[in-house]
Amino acid sequence: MATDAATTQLGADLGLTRADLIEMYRLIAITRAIDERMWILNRAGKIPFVISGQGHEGAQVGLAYSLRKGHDWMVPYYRSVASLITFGMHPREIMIAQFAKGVDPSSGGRQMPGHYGVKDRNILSVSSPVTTQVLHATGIALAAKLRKTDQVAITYTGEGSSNQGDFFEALNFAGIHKLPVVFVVENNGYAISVPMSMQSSVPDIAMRGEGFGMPGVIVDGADVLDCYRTGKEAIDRARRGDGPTLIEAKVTRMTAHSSDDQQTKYRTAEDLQAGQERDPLPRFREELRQAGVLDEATEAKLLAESKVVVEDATDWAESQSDPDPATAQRHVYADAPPARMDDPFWQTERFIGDGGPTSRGGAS
Amino acid sequence: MATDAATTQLGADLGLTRADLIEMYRLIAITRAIDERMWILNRAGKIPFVISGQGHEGAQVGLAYSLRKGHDWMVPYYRSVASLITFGMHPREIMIAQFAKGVDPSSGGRQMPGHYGVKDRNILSVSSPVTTQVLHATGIALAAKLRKTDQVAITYTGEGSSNQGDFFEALNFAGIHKLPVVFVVENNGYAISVPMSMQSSVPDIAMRGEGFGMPGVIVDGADVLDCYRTGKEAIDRARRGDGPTLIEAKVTRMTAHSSDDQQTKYRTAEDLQAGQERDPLPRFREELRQAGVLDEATEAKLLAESKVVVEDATDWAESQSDPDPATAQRHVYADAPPARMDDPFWQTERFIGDGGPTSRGGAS
Amino acid sequence: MAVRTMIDSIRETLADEMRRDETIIVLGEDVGKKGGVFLATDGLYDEFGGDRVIDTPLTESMIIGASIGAAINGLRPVPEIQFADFIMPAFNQIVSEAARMRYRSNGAFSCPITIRAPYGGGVHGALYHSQSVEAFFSHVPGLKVVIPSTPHDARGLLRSSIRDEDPVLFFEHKKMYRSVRGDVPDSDYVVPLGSAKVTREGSQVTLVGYGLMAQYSLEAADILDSDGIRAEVVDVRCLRPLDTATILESVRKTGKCVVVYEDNRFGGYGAEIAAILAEEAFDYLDGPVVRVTGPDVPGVPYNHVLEDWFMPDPERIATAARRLAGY
Amino acid sequence: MAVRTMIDSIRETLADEMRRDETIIVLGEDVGKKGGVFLATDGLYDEFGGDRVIDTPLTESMIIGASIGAAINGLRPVPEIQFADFIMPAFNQIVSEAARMRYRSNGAFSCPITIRAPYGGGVHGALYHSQSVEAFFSHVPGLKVVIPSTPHDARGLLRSSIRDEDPVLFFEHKKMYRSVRGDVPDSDYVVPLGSAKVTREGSQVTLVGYGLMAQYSLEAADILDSDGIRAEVVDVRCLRPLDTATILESVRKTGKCVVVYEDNRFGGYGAEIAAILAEEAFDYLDGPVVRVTGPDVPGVPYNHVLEDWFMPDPERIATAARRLAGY
Ligand SMILES: Cc1ncc(C[n+]2csc(CCOP(=O)(O)OP(=O)(O)O)c2C)c(N)n1
Ligand SMILES: Cc1ncc(C[n+]2csc(CCOP(=O)(O)OP(=O)(O)O)c2C)c(N)n1
Ligand SMILES: [Mg+2]
Ligand SMILES: [Mg+2]
Repeated sequence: MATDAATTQLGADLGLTRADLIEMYRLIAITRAIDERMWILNRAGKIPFVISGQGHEGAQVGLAYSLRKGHDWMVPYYRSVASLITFGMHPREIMIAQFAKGVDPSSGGRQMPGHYGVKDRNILSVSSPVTTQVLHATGIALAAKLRKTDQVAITYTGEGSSNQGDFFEALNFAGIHKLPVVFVVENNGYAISVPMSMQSSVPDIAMRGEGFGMPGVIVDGADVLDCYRTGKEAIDRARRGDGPTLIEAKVTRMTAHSSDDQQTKYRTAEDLQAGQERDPLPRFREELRQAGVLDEATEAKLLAESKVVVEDATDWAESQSDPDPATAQRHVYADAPPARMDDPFWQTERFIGDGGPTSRGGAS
Repeated sequence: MATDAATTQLGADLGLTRADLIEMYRLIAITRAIDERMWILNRAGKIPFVISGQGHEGAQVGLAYSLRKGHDWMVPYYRSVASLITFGMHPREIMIAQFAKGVDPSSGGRQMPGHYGVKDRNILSVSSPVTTQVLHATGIALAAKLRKTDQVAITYTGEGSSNQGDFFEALNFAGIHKLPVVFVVENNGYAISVPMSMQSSVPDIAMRGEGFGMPGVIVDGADVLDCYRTGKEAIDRARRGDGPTLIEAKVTRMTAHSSDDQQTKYRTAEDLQAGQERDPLPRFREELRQAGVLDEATEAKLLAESKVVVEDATDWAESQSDPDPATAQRHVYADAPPARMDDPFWQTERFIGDGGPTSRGGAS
Repeated sequence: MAVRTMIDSIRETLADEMRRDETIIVLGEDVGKKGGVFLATDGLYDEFGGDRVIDTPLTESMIIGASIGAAINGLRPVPEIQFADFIMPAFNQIVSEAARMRYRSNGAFSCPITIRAPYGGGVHGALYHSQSVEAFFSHVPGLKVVIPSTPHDARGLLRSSIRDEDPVLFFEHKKMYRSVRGDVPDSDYVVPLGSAKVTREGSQVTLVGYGLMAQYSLEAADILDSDGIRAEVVDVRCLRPLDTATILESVRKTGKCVVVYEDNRFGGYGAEIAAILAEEAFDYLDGPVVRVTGPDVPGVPYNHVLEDWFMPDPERIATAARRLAGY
Repeated sequence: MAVRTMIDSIRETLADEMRRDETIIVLGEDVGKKGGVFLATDGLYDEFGGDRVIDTPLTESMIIGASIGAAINGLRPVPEIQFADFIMPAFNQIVSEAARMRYRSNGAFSCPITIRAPYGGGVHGALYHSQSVEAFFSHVPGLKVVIPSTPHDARGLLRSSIRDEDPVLFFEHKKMYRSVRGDVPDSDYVVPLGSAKVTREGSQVTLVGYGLMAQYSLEAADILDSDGIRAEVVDVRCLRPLDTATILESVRKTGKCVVVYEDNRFGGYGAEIAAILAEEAFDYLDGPVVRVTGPDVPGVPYNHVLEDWFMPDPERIATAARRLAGY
C-alpha cells in the first residue's frame, strides 16, 4: 500500500490535492460510464444517434479542471461530455439530450444528441457546422476583455475541423488583441474517415500557433495531469492578459465517429488496436493506484456511485415527456410569433391553410 | 562608366543576361508609366476609378519573370499590373480595362478597372471579393498535377486579404498534396486604412508557411533581383513536385488605396514619406546604372518607348466603343439566354413588361 | 432496365460518367475509402484511385474553390458537400465565384462543376442535417439547380449536370436515398436540364413540387382521387432554369395550383412559382395560389413530435388541395 | 428637426446610441480612423476610442462570428460589412449561427447584433459593389431585415434594430447616402420593425418597393399622376418581419400591384410579396401582379450603358404601372 508521502507527491507541484485527483478520476469514470450507456441505449433502439468522447476524457477533464465554474465560459463541441461535466453540467442534463425530451436544457429536444448548452452555467449552445464556435469563443473573450470581467473563454474542436477558415480567423483576431481565450484541438487522428495526413499539411496542429502569435502546445491527452498543467497555464496566461494559447491534445477515438459510422471500413485492425491502448482511463487509474491515491475502497465507492448516477440519469431522462408540438414555433424571435404564422387567410385557419394540425396556429 | 565584366556580373549567378535585366527594368518602368497615366485620366474625369500598384512593380516583375508564358497560370489580384505585363498582357489590354470599353478582353466593360483576366494567356479573371482566387490557383495546380501538364500556378494577394479563411484552406490543401503553386503576399503595410499590426497577429505573413508545411520566405520587394531569385526558386520547386511556397514581398503602397481613398486621413506624413523612399523603380535603375547595364542611351530609348506605349494604349483604348447594351444579357450560361428572359408574357413584350428598352428582349 | 434505389442510381451514374470521361474527379469529405456518409461514392475509390476520388480536408470553401480552379484548368469536378446544411462556408465561392465567372469574364471562362449534396428533413437530422437550401441558389443567375425525385431522373439529370458547361447544384433528398426505387434504363439517356414533368394527369387542381414533395404530391393525388378530386402533379425537377411553360400549361387546364415545398415558407423557392403564376396565369386562375410548406422556424427540430410538426406530408397537401378545389 | 442626408442620419444615430448604451460597439473594416469607406462611422473612433470602434482584420466571417460571441457575453455589437457583396464569407455565421441560436437553444441564448451594409447599384460599382442581397437573408427565420429609404426612417429603424434582441440585417442603399435628404427629428423616436408605410395615397394601382426602389416608385407615381393615373406607394421598410397587412390593405383598395425590386427577378424578395398577394389578395386583384426588377444576369455591369440597362428606374416602373392600370 502506498504511503501518505506518495499520495501528497502526485500532483502536489500542480497544487492538486488528493481530493482533486479523486475528483478528476471520478469525472473521467462517470463520463465513460454515461458514454457506454449511450451506446447500449442506441443498440436497444432507445436513442437513434450517439456521438461520444471515449478516449478524450482524460484530456477534457485535465484541461478544464482549473476553469472557474459559472464565471468563465465554455464553448464546447459534440464530443465535450467530460469537459461539460467538469464545468458543471449534470449527468441528467447530458442524458436527457440523448432522449431529446421537452425539459432538455440544451435545446428542449430540438437538437440532435451531442449539441449541449446551458445558459446559466456559461456553456454556449453547440451547433453542427464545425468550427463556427471558435469565433464565438473569441467574441466572448473580446467582450470579457472590454467589459473587464476577468473571464476566460475556452473552446474545443477536432483536428479535422481545425482546418476550417473560421479557425484561423479566430486565432488571428485573438492574437492581435491578446484576448483571454484558450483554443483546444482534440486530435484523435481522424475526421470521420479521413486521417490526419489527408486533413492537415503538418503533423501537429500545435505547429500553427506560432504563425498566429501564440504558443502552440502539444499535450498527451492520456496524461491527465499534464493536461491539467497545460490547461492551467493557458487559462492563467489568458486571465493575466497575456493572450491566447493553442493546445493540441493527442487523444484516441475509441469508438466509431458516431453510431452512423463503421470505422472498420477505413481503419486497420492494428490501428484500431493501437487506439484502444491509448485509453486514458486505465492509465490514470493505474497512476493513481501507484501513487496510493486510489485504494480498493475508494474505487469500489466510485464504481457504485457511477452506477447510481448513470441509472438515475437514464431513468430520469427516459421518463420525461416529449415536448409539446405546440412549442416548436416558439423562440424564433424574442418578441413575436414566427413570421407570418399569425396572418389572416382562410380566416382563422390562415397558416394552416396547408392542412397542418391546429397547434401550428397557436401563439408563440 | 561600368566595365563589361560588371555588366555580366549582376544577375549572372541567377542566369540573367544583360538583356533580361533591361527587360525587367523596362517592364517596371512601363507599368509605372501606365499607372501614372491612370491617375491623370482619373483626375481629368475620364476614368472614374483607379486602383494601382505603384511601389509593387519591382516585386511583381522579379517574382513573375521566370514563369513560362502561355503555359503556366497566373491568378492575379487588382494590383497585379506589373505581374500581368510580365506574363504577357499588353498595355492596351490594361488600359482598356480602365475605360471599360466593349472590346476589353478582361470583361467587355463589365467589371471595374483592376479586374483583369485573359483566357488565351492563362490569366484567370479577377473578382472583387478578396482571397477567393487563392483557392482557384490551388485548384488549377491540382488539375496540373493530376493531368501532368508540368504547369505551375502563381497567385497574389495583399497582406490584409491573407487573413481570410480561404487563404489558409488553400495553403493547407496545397501543402497536403504538394501542389505546384506559389502563394505570393504583397505586403504593403495597409489594407485600405488598417495597418498590418491590426490585421495580423504576427509581424510577417511568411511566418505562417511553416504551419502549413511549406517554406515561408520574406523578400524585399524593392530588391528586384532578390525577388527574381525567390520567385524562381519557388517556381522551380513547384515544378519539380516539391510543393508550394509562401512568399511575402515587403512592398510599399505609394498611392492611396484607390482613387476613392484619402490616405492622409490615417497615415502620418513621416509614414507616407518613408513609403515613398521604398520605391523600387529608382533603386533598380541605380543598381543597373552602377552595374553599367543602363547607360544614358538605353535609358533615353526606354523612356521614349514607354511614352509611345502609354500614348498608344491610351489613345487606342479611349477610341474604342462602349459595349452594345444588348450584350449585357449574354454569357450568363453557355447554352441559353438568361433565365426567364425569353418567356412569353405580355406577348412579345414579356420580359419588358417592366418597361425596359427593347434590346433587353433580344437573344443571348 | 433494372430497379434501383435513388442512391444506387446516383452511385452508378457517377461511376459510368467517370469511366466515360477521365477528366471527371470526385472530391469531398469522406468520399474515398468510406464511400461517403450515404455511400453515394462507394466503390469509386477502389475503381478510380485516390487521384480521382479525393478525400478532402473538412473545408467546404476549399472544396468548391479548388473545384473552380480545377475546372478552369481542364478537369470536370463533381464535389460532394456532405450535407446541404454545410454548404454555407462555401457560399461565397459558389455565389460570388462559380456563378459569376462566365459573366464577369464576358464568356471567356466557365466553371463546369456539379456540386452534389443531400438535403431535406424527416430523418431525425434536426436543424443542421435537414435543411432545404435550394432557394438560396436558385435565385442566383449563373447557377443551375436540380432536384430529382426518381432514380430514373436522378440518373438522367446527373448525366446532364455533369456534362453541362456551367455550375450545377444537384440536391438529393436524403429520405429518398433508400426509400424510393424505380426503373432505371441501362441506356445512356439524359434528362435535359430545364424540363419539368407532368407525373400525373388531372383536371381540377395542379400540385407543383420537387424532390420528396414531388413524391408526396403524387401520394396526395391518390388521397384526393378517393375524394373524387382529379389532381395533376408537376415535378419541377430543375429549379433553375425553370420550365415555366409546363407549369403554366397545367394551371391553364386546372385553374388552380398548390405549390409545395419543404423549406420555410417565407421567401422559399415556391414563392417564385407563385409569383410567376400571379403574373402570367392571372387570366386563367380560378382560385388563390396556395402554398404548402415547412413553417417559418429556423430548422427542422429533432424530437419526432416536433419534426412531424414541421414536415409537410401527403395529408396536408391533400387537405389544402381539397379546400382549394372547393373554392 | 433638421435636414439630413441618409449617411448623416445613420452616423448620428450610431453616435447617439453609443452614448446611450455603453455596451454598443462598432466593428468592421476601416470603421476606425478612416471612418468607413462611406464615412458612416466617421468621428466615432475619436469620440469612443479603439475599444468600442474596432478596425478588424479583413475577415468577414470573423467580424460576424466574434460579434455573435460578444453579444452572448453582454455586448451589443453593430458590425459593418464594407459592401453587402462581401457578406458572403460570413454567410455561414449569419445563417447557421446568428439566426438559429435562439431557436436551437430553446430560447436560452440570443444574438442582439445589427449588421450594417451598403447595398445596391447605380453607382458604377459593377458586379461586386452593387449587389442586392436581401433575398438571401429575408428568407431565413431568426433574422430580421431592414432597408430604409429616408433619413427619417434610417434613424428610427436603426434605433429599433440596435435595441432589438435579435439579429438584424440593416441594408443601406449606397446611391442614397448623399443624394437623399430629409427631415430628421431630434427626438428619441423609433420606427418599429415590421411596419410598412404608405408614402403616397392613390387609388388605381399600388407600387410596392423598398430602398432606392421605394423612392423610384414615388417618382414613378409623379410620372403616372401626369397621365391621370393615381398610384399608391407602399415602402416596405422592414422585409422581415413583413407588414403584410398594410400591403394587402392597399391592394384591396387599388386591385392592382406592381412589385419593384432592384435585385435579380427570379427568386428575388418581391417574389414573396407577389406570392402573398396571389394567395391572400386573390379575391380583390383586378390584374396580374407585375414585377419590375433587375434582369437575371449575374451582376450589375460596370460600363454605364450596361449599368443603365440593368437598373430599374422611375420610367420603367411607370411604364409597367401604366400598362397594368389599363389592364
Ligand atoms: C461545416 C461542416 N462540414 C461537415 C460536417 C460533418 N462532420 C461532422 S463531424 C465531422 C468530422 C470532424 O472531425 P474532427 O474535427 O477531427 O473531429 P472528431 O469528430 O474527430 O472529434 C464532419 C465531416 C459538419 N458537421 N460541419
Ligand atoms: C471579401 C472582401 N471584403 C472586403 C473587400 C473590400 N476591400 C477591397 S481591397 C481591401 C483591402 C485589401 O488590403 P490588402 O489585402 O492588404 O491588399 P492591398 O489593397 O493593400 O494591396 C478591402 C477591405 C473586398 N474586396 N472583399
Ligand atoms: Mg478528429
Ligand atoms: Mg495591403
